[in-house]
Amino acid sequence: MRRMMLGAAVLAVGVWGCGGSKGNASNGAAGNSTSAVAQSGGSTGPTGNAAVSGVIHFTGAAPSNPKIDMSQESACQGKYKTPPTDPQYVVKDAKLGNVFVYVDSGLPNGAKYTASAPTQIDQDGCLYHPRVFGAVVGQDIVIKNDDNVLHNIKAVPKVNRGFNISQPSAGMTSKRSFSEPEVMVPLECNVHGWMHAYVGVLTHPFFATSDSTGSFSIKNLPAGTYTIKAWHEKLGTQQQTVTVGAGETKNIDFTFSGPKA
Amino acid sequence: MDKLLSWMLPPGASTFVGDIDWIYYLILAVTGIAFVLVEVALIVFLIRYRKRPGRKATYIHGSNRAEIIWTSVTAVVVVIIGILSAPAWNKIKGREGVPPNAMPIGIEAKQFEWNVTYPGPDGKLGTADDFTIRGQLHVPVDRPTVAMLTSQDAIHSFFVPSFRIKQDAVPGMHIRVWFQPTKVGEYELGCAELCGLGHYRMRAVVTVHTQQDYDRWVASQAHSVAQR
Amino acid sequence: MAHAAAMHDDVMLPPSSRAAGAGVYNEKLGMWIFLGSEVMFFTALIGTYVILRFAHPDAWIGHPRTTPLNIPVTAVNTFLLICSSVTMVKAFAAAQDGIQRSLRLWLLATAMIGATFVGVQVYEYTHLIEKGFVPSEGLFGSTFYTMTGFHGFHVTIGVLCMTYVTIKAFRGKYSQTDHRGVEVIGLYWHFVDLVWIILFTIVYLI
Amino acid sequence: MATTATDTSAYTHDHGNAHVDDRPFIRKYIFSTDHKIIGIQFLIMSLTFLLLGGTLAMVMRWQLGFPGKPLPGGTLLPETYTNNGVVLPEFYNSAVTMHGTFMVFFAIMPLLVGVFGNYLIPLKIGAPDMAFPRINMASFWTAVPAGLLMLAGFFVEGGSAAAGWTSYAPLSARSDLTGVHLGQIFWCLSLIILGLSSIMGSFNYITTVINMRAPGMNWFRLPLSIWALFVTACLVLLAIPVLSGAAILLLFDQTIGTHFFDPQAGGQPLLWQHLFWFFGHPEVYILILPAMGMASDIIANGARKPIFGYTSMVLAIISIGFLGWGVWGHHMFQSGMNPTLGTTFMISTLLIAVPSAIKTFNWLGTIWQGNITFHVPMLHALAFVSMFVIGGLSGVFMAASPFDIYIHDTYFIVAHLHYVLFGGSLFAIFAAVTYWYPKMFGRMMNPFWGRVHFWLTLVFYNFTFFPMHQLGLHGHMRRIYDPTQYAFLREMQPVNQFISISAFCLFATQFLFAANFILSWFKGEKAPNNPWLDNGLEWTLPSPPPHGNFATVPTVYRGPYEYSSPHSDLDYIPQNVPTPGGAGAAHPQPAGD
Repeated sequence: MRRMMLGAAVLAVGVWGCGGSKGNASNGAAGNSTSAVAQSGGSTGPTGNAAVSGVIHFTGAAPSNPKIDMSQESACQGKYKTPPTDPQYVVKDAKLGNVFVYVDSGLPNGAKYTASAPTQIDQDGCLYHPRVFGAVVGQDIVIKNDDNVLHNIKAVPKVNRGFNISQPSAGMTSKRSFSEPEVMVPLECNVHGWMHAYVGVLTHPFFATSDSTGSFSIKNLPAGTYTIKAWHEKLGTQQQTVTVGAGETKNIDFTFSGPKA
Repeated sequence: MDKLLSWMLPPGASTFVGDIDWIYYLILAVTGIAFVLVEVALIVFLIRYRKRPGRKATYIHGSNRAEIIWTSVTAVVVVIIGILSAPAWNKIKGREGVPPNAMPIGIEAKQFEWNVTYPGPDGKLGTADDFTIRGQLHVPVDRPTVAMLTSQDAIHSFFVPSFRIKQDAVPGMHIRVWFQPTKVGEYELGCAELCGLGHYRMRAVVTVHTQQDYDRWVASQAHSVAQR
Repeated sequence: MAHAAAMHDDVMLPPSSRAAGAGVYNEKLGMWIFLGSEVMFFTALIGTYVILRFAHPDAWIGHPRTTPLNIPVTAVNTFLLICSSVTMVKAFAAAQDGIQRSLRLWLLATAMIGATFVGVQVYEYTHLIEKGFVPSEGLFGSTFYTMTGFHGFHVTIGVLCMTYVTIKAFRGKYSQTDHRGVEVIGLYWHFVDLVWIILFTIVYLI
Repeated sequence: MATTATDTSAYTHDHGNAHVDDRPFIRKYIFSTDHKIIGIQFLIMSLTFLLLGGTLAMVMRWQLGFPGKPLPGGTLLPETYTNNGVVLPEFYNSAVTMHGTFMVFFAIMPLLVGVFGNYLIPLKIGAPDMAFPRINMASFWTAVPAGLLMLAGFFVEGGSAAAGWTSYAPLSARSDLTGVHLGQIFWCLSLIILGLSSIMGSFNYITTVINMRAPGMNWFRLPLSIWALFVTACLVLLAIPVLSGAAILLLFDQTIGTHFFDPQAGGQPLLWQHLFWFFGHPEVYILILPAMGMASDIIANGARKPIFGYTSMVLAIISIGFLGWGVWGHHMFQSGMNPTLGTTFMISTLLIAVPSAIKTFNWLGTIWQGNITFHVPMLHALAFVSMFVIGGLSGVFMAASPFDIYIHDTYFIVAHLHYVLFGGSLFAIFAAVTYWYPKMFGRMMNPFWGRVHFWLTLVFYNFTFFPMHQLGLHGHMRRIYDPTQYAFLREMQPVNQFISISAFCLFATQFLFAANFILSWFKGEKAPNNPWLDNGLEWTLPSPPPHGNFATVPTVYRGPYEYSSPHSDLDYIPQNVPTPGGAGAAHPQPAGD
């Protein structure tokens, strides 16, 4: 009885903590189509008014995402009406979400960018939101726990110094940053083995993550010729070259095909 | 309150309770007697031989007889405890101790989860119908289960207090640990070896089913696994 | 400590004629005890090597035929170190006989040979690392560098102390009656030599 | 007190101003080669670490008693330690690790071996100093940077070591598993450096005891404290290099990419445990033998009676020294090592209980028919016996390997080890510090506050650690940050809270000791040469003894425990007095009574 009451209490706190407003909690797709930095302009370094935008297409049958057994984590399970799945593939109308699109090369030599505003990743319903995002070297990444359970956040980079911290209670935030460019740095939670997120660390703010409709947009680019790369956690990386003039917006699309069965 | 400060072991639910608990009570009795004897002697001596004016302590340097007596009595008592304990140890942990009819499961510990692999309806590990479940250990009652215990990263320790069983899970090693539950119900499995930030939460639920329920559970799980 | 020495002059006669102590002067006794500690240190390293090698013979597969080690060079080096023990013995004998000239020469020879040994080891390391055989290269690399490295470190310390003793000898600080420094450094030197013979056998030859 | 001073001078030679000490301050007190100063330096260092380790214990107890409640003052700590004042698991694991490390390596071990080894050995054997005074000084000045390095872990990115004081690999070897990188490296480096310090100290002690005993001080006239320190020094000498070797291997795993303990590349996690506990079990006896020795001295003095069974006490110390090497496997019953070894280690472990039992019975024999003076050191020494009995008996439970399956890594172990290390070692340290304080500083500690501190400590100590047995019997695991995560532990939470509150009281009580220690240094009553009417050679010297100790080398005529001898009118005869005789003196009263 006591245990049940405690469970209910945890549940209540959990619901209160997330405000019940996260309608799209189950698919975990990035809500914003551009990085916070590029949009807010909270960065230094040469920028312009050119833009690159487009859509990520997906061909083939969308693989089903694995179900997550949250039965041992009632505080998280309570946030879902349908059984949660691990959003490895965010596919809707043959468009692919959670693809990290970024400028790989072509920026003026010696250009240095820093971000003044932090970017944020939430742990809500025992999943990361966003799952795929970018950060500028040195930019603070605010890590927030919206679940009233322990999460640990372990970064397993190859180039950067990793970290492994814990957030035992709801509402807790921590700040971390990476000092070297690295695409992508995986983040994971070891309390909940299914939780994965990926952060692309770049020297500049010209990156975006495709939203649930597959579209992305990289704004404030100086005029120039760029190699644009698109990365997906399961489907690898593609690249295209694009030239944009001042004030121009170029459209480029990428097409990923599903894994062969 | 009497439960909080009890010298009784909490109720158990495996055959090891019978093998282990009496050793505890035996040692409790032996050490209890020794404890009372020593502490009472100490207090009595302290009161009786406290300093009084004009008295002098007895000038003696010892007694070989006393030394021989208490050395040999202590040695005999501890050796007897050892001899009485050895069979239970061999039964529980000995390499030959695992009953041949035990149901095999695989337990892989990782920071900070217990992943249990069940043999599926065919009762054999390493076949296609195996399935793995996180954080839940389901076993049938009154039947030995043998777990092949290993770890992915740090050292963890498989500890089910109600079963009186504990075994470290060591990366790179596959250690067999067996137990036979005797009561249907839900128990807790914890990690007993410091393994990192989430050590305190490396918990799983142990559910002991009747054989029928267990088979039904296996069938339902195997079904949903096949569906994926 | 001058007054401490003075104190011993007016020692009261003990009630029993039995003198305290081990009959050995402090520095020598201390060195023997210290070597006991060193034995345990190398035992830990060698024990680790033996355990890992028995547990994972596969990590040593092909050894010694395909070994990256240059055994002939190290064999010569081993011979050098044994020679330095001989020169050490000669130096001590010279000290006992009070022959200052040969004491100095033998000490100098010992220090030089020791330095050569370290030099050859450095040469060996650089070649092995060029070949890609680094400490992180499997269990064999790990144990090899740890064991030979710590031995090399001990020889280096030995060479430094030997140099110090040699300089003192050149300044005529050792006499026929008091040459404790020579004897104590000799003990250490022979120990380090002995350890090398064991290491060479189990790491290079077996 | 003035009359006492005259009385106790019955056996004391007046040394006058035999030594004119004109060393500059820095040579006298900082880089001193005088074993007494070095002992006092170790005392100050290790009491500081004792306080630090205790503070960390309070952090742990707060979290365990009141999980999720903000630690008082916790908001002052950096955000990597606390969240709105609530202790984070990172900090808790650090506290667990550093509490153990500080207490074992930087508090209890230096308190027993560093302080009293240094201070007592030359004085009690009648030597002017250690055999190698400069190496002795180096030993202290190596221990200091080791301690600072260990402490530095708290101030670097990732925090201090967090893999437990036993640093089980691979958790300690792979920084990704803990999030601690530099802290873990500092832990290894610090212990390697401290190892050098310990080895320098120990071969010094051994040489000194073998070679520098005063005429007549043969082996069986040595006080038991010296016997214990001698055997301890042998254990340190032989055990510490094994730890150093293991720590070096671990350091290489952390830094240069070797894989001694990482199974992913063929390493063996159990190898670390074997190396660690091969050192670790002798270490356990390093932490208790000197306590036993000093308590023996004090108990014989307090009982005014020769120690009961001197020879068997010595043999027990020696046999513990030998048997201690063959029992390390009992720390690894559940580790997955060959179970056949389990039985062997069980028997050897049970047998090592015998010498401890012999010692206990001999202490009882000593107070039997004594004439017991309850001075403060005696109270602590008696508490030592009484608490050590509990710690020793609870050890039998875990020695029996089948029952160890259940209680291994539970609070039963925590209770056991604290009964040995706190109830045993620390009570003996309190006894020894109060006993030799007058000799060290020339002043008496306040006996009233000493008694208050003793009784409060005894009560709160038992309130703190005794219920831990029950927690352990209930299956409460060690080193868990929040026990309320488990349903079966939630019902034990009142016990955890009771323990925590007792622990806070216990901690607070120690400030009485600290205050008494510091204030007495400046304001304490001037100490006579021999306040406790002890037979040891150090009590024939002025308090504090001059540099170089003895103006004339003393000659020893008898053992150190000749109390209440019928050959003397007094109830004691110092070891250096040729013919027993009352010299017409009345029975002097021990101080502090």
